[in-house]
Amino acid sequence: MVDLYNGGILILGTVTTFGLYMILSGVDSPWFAFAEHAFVGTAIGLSVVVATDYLFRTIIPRILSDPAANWPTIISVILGLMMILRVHRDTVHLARIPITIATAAGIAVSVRAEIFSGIINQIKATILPLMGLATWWDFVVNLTVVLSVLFVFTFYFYTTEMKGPLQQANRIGRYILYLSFGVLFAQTYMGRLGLLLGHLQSYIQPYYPNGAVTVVVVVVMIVSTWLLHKRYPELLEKLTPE
Amino acid sequence: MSILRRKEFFVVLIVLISVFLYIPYFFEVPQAMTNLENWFMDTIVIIAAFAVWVGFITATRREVVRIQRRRKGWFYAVVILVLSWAMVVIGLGIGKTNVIFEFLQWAFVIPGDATIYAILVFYLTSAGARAFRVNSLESALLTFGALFILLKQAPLGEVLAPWAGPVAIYLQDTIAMAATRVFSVSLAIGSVVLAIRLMLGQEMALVGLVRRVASREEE
Amino acid sequence: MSNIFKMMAHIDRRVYYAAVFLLTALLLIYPLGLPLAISPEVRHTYELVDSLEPGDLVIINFCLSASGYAQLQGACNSMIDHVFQKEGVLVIFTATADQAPIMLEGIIANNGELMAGHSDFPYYEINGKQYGTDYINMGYYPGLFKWVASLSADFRPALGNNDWYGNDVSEFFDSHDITHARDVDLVISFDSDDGAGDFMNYFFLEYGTPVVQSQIGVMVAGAKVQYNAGNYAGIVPSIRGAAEYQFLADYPGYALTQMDAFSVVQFFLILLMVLGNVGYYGYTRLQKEA
Amino acid sequence: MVLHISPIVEGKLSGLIFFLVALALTAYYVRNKKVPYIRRVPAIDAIEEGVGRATELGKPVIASPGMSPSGIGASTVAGLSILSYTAKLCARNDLRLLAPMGGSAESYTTMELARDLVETQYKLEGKEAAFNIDDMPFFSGRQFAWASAYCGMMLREKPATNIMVGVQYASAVYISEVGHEVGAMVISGTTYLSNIACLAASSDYVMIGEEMLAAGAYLSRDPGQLATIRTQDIMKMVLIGILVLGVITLSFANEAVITFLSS
Repeated sequence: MVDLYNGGILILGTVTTFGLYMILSGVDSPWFAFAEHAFVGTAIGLSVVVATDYLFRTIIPRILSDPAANWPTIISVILGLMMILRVHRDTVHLARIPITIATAAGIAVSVRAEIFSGIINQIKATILPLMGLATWWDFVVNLTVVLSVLFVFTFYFYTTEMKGPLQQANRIGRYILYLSFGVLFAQTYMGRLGLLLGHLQSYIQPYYPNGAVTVVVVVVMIVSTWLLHKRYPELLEKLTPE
Repeated sequence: MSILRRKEFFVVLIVLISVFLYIPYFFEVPQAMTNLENWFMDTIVIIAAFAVWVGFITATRREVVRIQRRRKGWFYAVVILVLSWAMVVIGLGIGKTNVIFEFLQWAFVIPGDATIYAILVFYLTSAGARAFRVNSLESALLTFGALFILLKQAPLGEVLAPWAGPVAIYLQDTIAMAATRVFSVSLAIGSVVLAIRLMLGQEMALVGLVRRVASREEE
Repeated sequence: MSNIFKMMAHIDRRVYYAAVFLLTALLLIYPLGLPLAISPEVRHTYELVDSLEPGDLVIINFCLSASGYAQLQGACNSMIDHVFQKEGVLVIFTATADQAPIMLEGIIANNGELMAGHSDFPYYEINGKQYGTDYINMGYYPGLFKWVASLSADFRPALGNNDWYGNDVSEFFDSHDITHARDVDLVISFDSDDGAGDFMNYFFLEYGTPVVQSQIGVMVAGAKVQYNAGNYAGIVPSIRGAAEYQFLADYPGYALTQMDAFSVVQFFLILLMVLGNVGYYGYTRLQKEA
Repeated sequence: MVLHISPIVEGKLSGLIFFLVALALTAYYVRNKKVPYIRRVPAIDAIEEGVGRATELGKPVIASPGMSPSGIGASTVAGLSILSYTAKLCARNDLRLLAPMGGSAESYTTMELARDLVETQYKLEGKEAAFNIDDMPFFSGRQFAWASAYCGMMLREKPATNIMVGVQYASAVYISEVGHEVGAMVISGTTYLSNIACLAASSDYVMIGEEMLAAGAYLSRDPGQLATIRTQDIMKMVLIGILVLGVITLSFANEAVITFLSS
């Protein structure tokens, strides 16, 4: 028999999974509300535990090991605590300091590396030779990349009047963008489909007991929702969140 | 402590932080400055860890209000409160490898997250069926771009339509890659300019300061 | 005749949803076993991992939530199993997504067995590698790119001395003389958020450390740009890449069995595109002209 | 062969020059306050049309500055500017503005800012009483818990317009499709490239990547921000110049530009 721990996970997991899938039907159901709120609740708790655990596991031991040498980390913890002052109306302005540090330092740290990975290396990789190439296909590929980059770039000018050749280039850039959207849509579809397959697999295989339990739970959910809609509409009304 | 309410204090703070983070990155600097840079990077990680509690406290406050006022479906608020506090009490109190803590993750968090991500293939199917109407040059390009990639991606496609492969690779590795590249380059330029404007004290809205302080003085 | 076109142009959304559900469920239970071609990027990544030498230090980072894991399960298991087959290679597991630690435990339990005299995590042995001597699991760190930046600048303090279970693992670092970010020889990141991008910014650009990313479908286009520019040493794109890597590493299960459903449902979308257009030209345009 | 000038870290010279050029341009524009011409992004008209539609139908507007997974980045700032502008329009037309906050562990800071900015807009329109913080609830730090609560809110409130601009990943299409289901006009904008293709198919208006940053600046009408867009355009011209020069020289087997970019 399926033991309580895995059985519980299978049943509650099925309730959460198919409860949330009920949004597809467009029919409001208490199962969706329960699944949504159970997911939101546990998710909040997990984020808090995992972040706080980092503090106790890495930061507090570092301070305790040698408080004198690690006084800067103590200041960091004080700044972190000040963040929580945001919760109360009249200590809000004190929370402004950690918010400012987090914002300014966060942007500086990310931007200074992006100059290289996002701009310099990308332009360097687009500088491709158009002569002295091994095959004509290399020439076609290099030419397409260079021209596509130049045309799409014209699509990203916001302070120049779009007249004459710039307007033609802008239109070609727009067509290239739409072609790329088609390619990106298909890639995204591939990804999402992989998710559905991966997730459903754990509830369908092996057929017994997983598939069987899943089918039973889903039938119970559908029948109960149908009953609520048909026989007890006022109970359904009470069960749907505001 | 009225200085904490003045905008200039934060402008100076931002300029100092930016300078102390850009210079050590581009120039060889004495060890003291590198230590300060490392401290800033450590601090923003610690602040991020504490910021989680702000959300947790406000979420708890909101659910308690929902229960006190007996708003419709208030018992769902009880579900959120019970589960989030159970996770925190068990997770921090007993330990994050505790059986109940892991049970709640496997039962609610993981199926919830996986389901909603997976649900998108249904929405993409309906959006795709709706969007791929060939009624203009743009929608034709959109449709054929998607068609070739779908044929190449699916192993069945390689069997039934081998001709789609090379065309798809050409579209994917030259045109789509070029458009993606320009897209991320112009985005990176936007971020660089924003960071510089912040350093020059021009983006005070980032810390929600500008009008708020002004309007408070009017009161 | 025209109402057939009308029907084709206005199929109720829920018909699509039901069809996708049925196709997926059936083909997962009864896979057809269609052939699979290997793309050059995945082969190159496989060879890169295969070229690991004794003494190399690999960071395996999980920036992956449950939904991403459902898609990259094949890649996670086959790539980790492959790295752990490499003689003398050291591994540090880290996570920058808060859901990842519990799934990493699932992968370790799936690919390893409990070490002698131990009854619980983290003491698992995978392909002969022992916990604490050959590999350690440092668990979750908040802050995304901010933590990766501090890891690159100040390696040991950013990691701390306690692993995810609170054991002091400083002995692992000291015995293998791991002190600076330069000691890392390869970073593999399983991403549903851009973990590898952070490691590229702060490990590849700083020290030239090769970074490999296995990413979900949405991120494939962006990853190809970085791979083409040489910023990523290798990529394993989405479920298709996972199936290919599994095939190369002849690792059974997961992505390979999902390939048939993967094929047929994509053909279903192509069918919808055709039906939609036939319906459109047969009915809606006539409607407009009439 | 790579140029290396002593105090500058090796391999960082080209990036430093790029950074200094950007700094000089930005400082120049900040000082002399000349407001450059800026092209109007169609999606901004859509926001006004969307709020107008909500006024006619007497239904609320739902808007979000995205999930801000890495705190206040460029896209979140644009998302907040657009949320601010939407709040101003809603306050002016006495419309209820719903703004579901959350979506990532880092979105707590954004939540504070968003509430600040929206409250300030209601104050500036003299309608402080109309601001209701409960309409800006926090739906957890998880993308999909937030997304499903966002959709639950739309299913219940049936908004006329859904304006979702900022950093958002896979959940964007989910919210956009549910928006369609409740009959809302969907205006979206993201810098997450692969999502734009899906949003282009699924929503009525989509701001393509950096267009959103331009929209944020355009809406704020702030000379400094408009100068920013001008600075970015000039830097793109510089990059195009380097690119064309590089391709020409490399075609004649001269690697000067590549060497410069690698130093």
